[in-house]
Amino acid sequence: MPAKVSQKKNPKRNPLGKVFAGNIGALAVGLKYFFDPNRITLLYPHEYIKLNKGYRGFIVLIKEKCISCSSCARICPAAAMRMLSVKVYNEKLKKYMIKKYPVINYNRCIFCGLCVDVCPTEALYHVPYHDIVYENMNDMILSLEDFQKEPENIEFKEGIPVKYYFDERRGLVKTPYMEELEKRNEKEEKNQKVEGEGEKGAS
Amino acid sequence: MISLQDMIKEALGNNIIKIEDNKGYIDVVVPLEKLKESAIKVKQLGFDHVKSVTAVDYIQKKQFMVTYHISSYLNEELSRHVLGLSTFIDRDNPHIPSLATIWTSAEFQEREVYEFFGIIFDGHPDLRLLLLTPVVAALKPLRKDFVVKEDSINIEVDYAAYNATKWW
Amino acid sequence: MEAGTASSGSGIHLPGMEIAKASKNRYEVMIGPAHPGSGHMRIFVEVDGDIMVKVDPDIGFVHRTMEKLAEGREWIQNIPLFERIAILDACNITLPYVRAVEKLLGIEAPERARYLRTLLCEINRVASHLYGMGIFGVFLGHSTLYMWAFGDREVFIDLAERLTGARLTHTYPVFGGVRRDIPDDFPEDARKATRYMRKRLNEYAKIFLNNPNIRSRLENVGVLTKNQAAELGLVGPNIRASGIRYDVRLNEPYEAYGDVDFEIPVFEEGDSLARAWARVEEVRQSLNIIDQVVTWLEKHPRENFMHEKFWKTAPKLYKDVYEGKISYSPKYRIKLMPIFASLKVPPGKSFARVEAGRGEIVYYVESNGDIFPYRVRVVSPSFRNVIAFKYVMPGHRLMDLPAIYGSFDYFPPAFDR
Amino acid sequence: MGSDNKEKKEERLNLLYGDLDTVAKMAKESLIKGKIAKMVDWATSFSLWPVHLMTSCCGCEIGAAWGPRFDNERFGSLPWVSPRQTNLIIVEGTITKKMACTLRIVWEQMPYPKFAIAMGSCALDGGIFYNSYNIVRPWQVIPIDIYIPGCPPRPEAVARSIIELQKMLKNKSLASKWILESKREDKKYIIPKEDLCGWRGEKVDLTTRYD
Amino acid sequence: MHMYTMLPFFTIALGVASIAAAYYVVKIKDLVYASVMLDVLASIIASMLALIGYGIVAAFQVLIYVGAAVMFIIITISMIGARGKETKEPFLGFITGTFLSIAIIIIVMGGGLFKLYARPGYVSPSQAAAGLLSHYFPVIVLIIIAQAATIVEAISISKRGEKK
Amino acid sequence: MMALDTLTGAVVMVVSSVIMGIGAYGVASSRSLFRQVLSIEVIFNGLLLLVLSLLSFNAIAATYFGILIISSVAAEIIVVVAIIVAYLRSTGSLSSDELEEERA
Amino acid sequence: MTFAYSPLVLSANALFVVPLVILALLFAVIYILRWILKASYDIEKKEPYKKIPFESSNPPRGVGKARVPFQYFGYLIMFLTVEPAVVILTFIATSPHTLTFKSILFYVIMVVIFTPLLAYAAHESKRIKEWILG
Amino acid sequence: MNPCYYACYIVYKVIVYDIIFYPPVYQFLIIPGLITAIIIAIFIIWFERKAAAYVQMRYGPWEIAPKIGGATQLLADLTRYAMQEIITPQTVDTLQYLLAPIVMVVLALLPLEAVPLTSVKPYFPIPSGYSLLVAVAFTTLSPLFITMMGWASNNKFSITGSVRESFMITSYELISVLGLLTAAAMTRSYDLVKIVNLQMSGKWLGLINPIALFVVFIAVLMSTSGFPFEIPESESELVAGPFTEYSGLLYGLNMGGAYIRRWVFSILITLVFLGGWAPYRPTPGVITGYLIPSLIVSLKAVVIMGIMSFLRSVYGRYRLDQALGIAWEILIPLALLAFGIGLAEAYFGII
Ligand code: SF4
Ligand code: SF4
Ligand code: SF4
Repeated sequence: MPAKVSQKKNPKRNPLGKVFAGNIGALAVGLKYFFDPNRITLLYPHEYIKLNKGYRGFIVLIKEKCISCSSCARICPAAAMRMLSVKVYNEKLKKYMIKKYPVINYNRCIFCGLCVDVCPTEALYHVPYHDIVYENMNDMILSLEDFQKEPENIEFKEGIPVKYYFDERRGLVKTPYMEELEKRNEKEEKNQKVEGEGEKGAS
Repeated sequence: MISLQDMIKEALGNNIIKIEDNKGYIDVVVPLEKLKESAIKVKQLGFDHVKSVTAVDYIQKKQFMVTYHISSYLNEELSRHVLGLSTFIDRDNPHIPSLATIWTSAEFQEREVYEFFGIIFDGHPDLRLLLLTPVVAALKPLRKDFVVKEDSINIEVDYAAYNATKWW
Repeated sequence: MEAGTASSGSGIHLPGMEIAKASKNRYEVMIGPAHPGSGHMRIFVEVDGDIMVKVDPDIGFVHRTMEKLAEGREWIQNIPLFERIAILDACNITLPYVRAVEKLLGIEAPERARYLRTLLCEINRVASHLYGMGIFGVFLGHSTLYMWAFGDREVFIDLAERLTGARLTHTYPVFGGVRRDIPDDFPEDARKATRYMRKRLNEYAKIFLNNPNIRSRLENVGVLTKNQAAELGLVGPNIRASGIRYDVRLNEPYEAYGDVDFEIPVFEEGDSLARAWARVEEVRQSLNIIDQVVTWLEKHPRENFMHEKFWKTAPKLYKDVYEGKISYSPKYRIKLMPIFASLKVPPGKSFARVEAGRGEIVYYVESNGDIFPYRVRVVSPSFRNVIAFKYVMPGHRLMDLPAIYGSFDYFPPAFDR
Repeated sequence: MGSDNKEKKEERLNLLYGDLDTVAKMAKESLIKGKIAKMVDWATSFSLWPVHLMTSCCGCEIGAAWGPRFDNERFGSLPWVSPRQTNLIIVEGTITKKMACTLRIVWEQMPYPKFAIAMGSCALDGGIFYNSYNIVRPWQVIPIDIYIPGCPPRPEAVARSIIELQKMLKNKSLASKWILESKREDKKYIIPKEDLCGWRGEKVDLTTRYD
Repeated sequence: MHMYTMLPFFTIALGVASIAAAYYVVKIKDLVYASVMLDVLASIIASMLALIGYGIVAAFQVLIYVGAAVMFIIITISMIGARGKETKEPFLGFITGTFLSIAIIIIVMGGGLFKLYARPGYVSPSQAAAGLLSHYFPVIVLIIIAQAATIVEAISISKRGEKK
Repeated sequence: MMALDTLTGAVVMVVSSVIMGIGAYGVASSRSLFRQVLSIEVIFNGLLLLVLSLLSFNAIAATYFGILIISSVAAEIIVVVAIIVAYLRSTGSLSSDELEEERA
Repeated sequence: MTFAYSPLVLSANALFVVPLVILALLFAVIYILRWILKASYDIEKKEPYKKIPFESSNPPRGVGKARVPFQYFGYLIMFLTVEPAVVILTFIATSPHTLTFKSILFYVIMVVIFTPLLAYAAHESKRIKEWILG
Repeated sequence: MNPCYYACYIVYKVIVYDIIFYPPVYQFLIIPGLITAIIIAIFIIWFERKAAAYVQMRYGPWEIAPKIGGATQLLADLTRYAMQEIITPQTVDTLQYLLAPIVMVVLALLPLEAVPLTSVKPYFPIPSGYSLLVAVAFTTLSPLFITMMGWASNNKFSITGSVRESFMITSYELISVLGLLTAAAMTRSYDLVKIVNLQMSGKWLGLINPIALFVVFIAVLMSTSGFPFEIPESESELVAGPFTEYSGLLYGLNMGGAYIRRWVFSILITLVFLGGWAPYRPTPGVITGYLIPSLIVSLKAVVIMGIMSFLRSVYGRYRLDQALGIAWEILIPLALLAFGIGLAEAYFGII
């Protein structure tokens, strides 16, 4: 079915209706939302959105999987990823070899994910968070070691995770993300236990 | 029902140097002197606006190609097609008659081509710089002899000597 | 004011063509870059009293030289590059480039990919129209509309994020297909979102478009007749508000638009209000399309959203990735073959157009068989709309400037490229 | 002769202003200390008003960041129109050569104490446009306090940057120190190397008036 | 202390202020500020009127004269940009001014006119309105008509009309 | 009581005459039309004060007089300013010298 | 009551003394703040654009004090003519109840006279093309 | 009697009767005056932002004091303003530039000196039988200085803004004068005490003549650039109108200035149309005769300001000529009509 054209006109109103109905309608809608605010605000540092797995956040390298094929660096549109020559001790040949590994510069990275998608061995992956800020530009040029670590997740420390789901009446509605919270609680309990035992042991 | 190509052939007569059906549009090449005349004829056919004014720098041939991609809004039959009206001009002395007097919609685009390639549109009502500052426009950035350098993908240093500040 | 001669041939009259009478008390006001009423551009306005007599848009504050950079970048790297023209309409903006290159490569995306592209295009169109309406609201001092539009835009951004993994810069269509398939719970969410949005549009009309205050600002302001709009070569809802029946989706259906059922709203008046209404109606139609496309996607099997040529060469790992068996990988993501990193495109010229949110976007791509394009020419919708400022605004009052500006839904980075 | 006089005048002015500066500084020191300094820092941190300077496409996310879902007005920060009443500048992405001059002027026209955030990879190292001939890096034009990577960064990241700035303000008491010292001492004072749009040589005729 | 003992002191203070304001009206270079000073002068005059017993007139002075008439002048000047050469002839002006004021002072003081002033009794607004309505009805109607005529007159004078 | 009133009256009258003198100075010395209008207004203010203080024996009549004269002065200002605007429009200048030249 | 409560002193205090004191205080505060919070002289020298007028952050062109909108001058004229009439009307309306009929009569006369003229004036003022100065 | 006690008593008397509750000081500075006005302005601006946030599906200022909904937000803003540099650009006329906002604020408060806030005789700052006329007259003084601010700033946006402001003056002043003085037609008096006392029986003038109340309400919105008429400071083409060049505390004053004027008008509306301190009847004494009625009046005025603030979230802004047109074609006829109705009601003895 191809598209059709539908001829339309600006809705017309008689002057009296324009003044009264228009104003009253606008005020009524305003008042409705004033008394029944449909808030969708995320209280950011106290809550954070638990992003889906597919979110293209910061990138982490799994060094073991990397085969030094340079695809990621070649496809990177911002030249944010570059190959760094590293001397690696080869167990089999028992000698040092020069191997290339990618490093990333977040000053340039545009989080397009092309490098992750193109890597033939899935040596790169995204972590689903994207809210880190820096005071210094040099901190954003990662060394090979840093590139293998997941960046510190500050929001996790400060807030509880929430999820937004769609609702017909209210659009986006947020709820605490229970699974994540439970997981965290378990972890904390474990930690406490471990600490407690440690204390006991110490005493 | 005659095809568009025939229609244009008929209208422009022997002004045409070359006409070909490119991917997505019909390309008509006319000589520089006949550009304005053909433009008026094409406009009478019902092509009422310019979609894009493009120049391409063929640095080996020492030529610029200037293309006007034109189409129609008011004529629904023509609006399915895009016509490319091209002409070749000399690279050393880039002058071309302006079509902004025929299609108002070409006005800003010609200004843009002017600042990026240094092609001068004779008879343009208001030929000024549009996007660039004078300093940058002096480089004529879209010509092929102005090259921007891409960064290489390798850092050719040992890891021990890797220095973050050296990146830029 | 030599502009008077500009269209002597056409015989169509626009206020900006009038040669302004020399008046002693011209007053030049700059609606400049650091200014809420302008954003990323500067408008030199000469007012005589309260009437604008000469308007000269001075643009290029966001000119980031994309056409030049594209000549030094590989074919695939240009997709994220051109996306930055208008990141709020990312899929629509990159689609014609992808289509032009596909034409050169001689391939066409499989059906499922075409539907997926249509889906994202429409989501983006809704988001882009909502953005435009929000900004329009701010221009008229109506902050509530801004907030509402941006709040409801989040719904569609969230949809897009679930689909592609990024809020705005999706880089979704690639040559021969798309990068991801829809997640499992997507259709249900999308339907809820469209139902919600349809309800909200009525409230928008109540608080904004039918609000007598706003109506009086917009009615009979910035009127463009059919012929004038055609002469200026404007695009998108702006011409459809003037009564021109032109929409690339109608005249040259691409992707899945030939198969879905929708209407193209065309208004008669051609004033700012009609332009605003045209956008609202278009959002309605986009919601219809989203519903249909989602239903189609649900019914059809999940395969073949990459061109055969690439899909067949995929080794096992790629299927693992697609099925999400790797712990940190999302489901239904496909991997790009390393060939993408050094793709060579056969020589030739091609031309593609697509109806983006703000109007028609046109790419002209020329290749000489290298791994870089030889020349890429982009004409973005805002680029073709900006000329309207010069010719429509004169003759109006200074306070009409935001009303006209906003009604054209102009996005400066899209102009400057 | 004339230039001599000018120099002398300048010198005298310098002397005079130097004295006045020290006196003003003493007055400030006696006024702003202890509780009041803390109060100033607190107030400034909860009243970071970004000036409305849309430089590039990151502006979309700024819109979202002050929109209802991420509502940065919760932190007391309200986008404002005129630089004279603001104290924060968020560089939203690419700064082109044409825009650089504007950025600098906006920065100069803001009253002390003021802060800057660079948003988006374009504002850090050019991002995808790193080799473009028409862009400048904003940190070459104004001193930047906080950088946000991403293209565009998520609105949460913008919120995070404001939170970080608030923390910095409170921990390092930037605002009160700035008032005391009349300038930032922890940041280098930046004067753009390039003559951005001829703004240093340009002579502005402001004296003509109609009589 | 009876309150009216203070009357002359207030009068003197206000008088000095009003003379200063009048001086500035004539002297300040920028015409907008000069007319703002006229506004100040008129308000001081209003308070002097209130002081010598014409409260209602003072209120009218503030409402009509200060709030509207002088405002009108200020707005007009600030719109027109207050151009125009200002050739001063201070000598002529000085002679005229001194002559006028001395003449009036001589008439008033020498003729003993100043003795005429006696503090008027309190006039309540409704009493005054009643008088106006019952005795001067035609006069006020005439004034209204005159005002109305002024609209047409002023508009037809000051608009540009069809000619270019 | 009486003496105080007389003193007040004297002060008011002297002040008003001085104000009128200043106004006259302004009218005579300046050639700028708007300045002349302003000076005339100064004279008017002085006059109002003088007349009302002289009329104090009949408070109600003086009140009427004040109200009516203030209203009519407002009307007069409109007409004068309108004339000045018309004059400015035709000659492009605001100086009364040219007015005289035109007359001559 | 005390001396301060005598009507003349009360009004003098209310109209002059208290407002003037507040004015002076505010002015002093502003002036001192302006001086204290000034950036140091050498920074001001390096920031030449700080003290130029704001013009959307462009290098300024032209002057501010020039001729500006004149188009609505007609409304100004209407305002100044109607205001005295209206004030007289309200003044008349305070007459005692016995004279109400006469004041209504006056009101009617005024409305009758002013309505057509105001309509005319508003109509004229709306035709903004005729109000351009110069 | 203990002399020490006596001295204390005298000091107390002086402080209470000659300083705090001395009518000019009290009314200008304390209860409806400067201090209350600033507090109310702070509260109302916060409320305005908060109400807008409610309608706009978000929280508004919150993080600063989460427990009370961020109510201290404006304190932070004020402090921040006060501690920012006050830039005086080269081209301004410095003295006028500094003086204009201050004079504006002081003059804006002047009408409060003319109104009685109690029916107990000694507490009238300006004892007169035509206090309504005087108060209305004083309200016409302060807008002039907004115009002057723009002129002193010598900036294109400021001057255009100030000219717009002056046109707005022409449109609202007449309406507010006519609307407020309708009360005089209905009660046959300019005396506010009398007007309020007449309303003690529950016949509030606003209920008897709602058109007049409506008209004045709109005029106040116009005069203080409230939302449908936020034209002089319209940010989308004139950056901040007359206030563009102002920074630091001076801008704080300006921002407060509009709210202070709105506050003063609200007090006037309360007194004239909404029964003033009714149903409370003041009795002699500082607390019962002066403090309580002024508090009642303030409370009513706050409600009016809240309603005005709410409109921000529903309306955009009109064009200048539309606002003028509305004023002259709809509101002034309405105001005249309201006046006629008032006269008729007085004639038929409804009041
Ligand atoms: S995400 Fe994109 S920009 Fe970033 S490193 Fe990967 S390819 Fe480069
Ligand atoms: S593409 Fe993957 S395997 Fe190849 S170099 Fe990059 S990270 Fe290593
Ligand atoms: S960082 Fe990305 S989104 Fe931001 S301005 Fe640059 S290209 Fe645009």
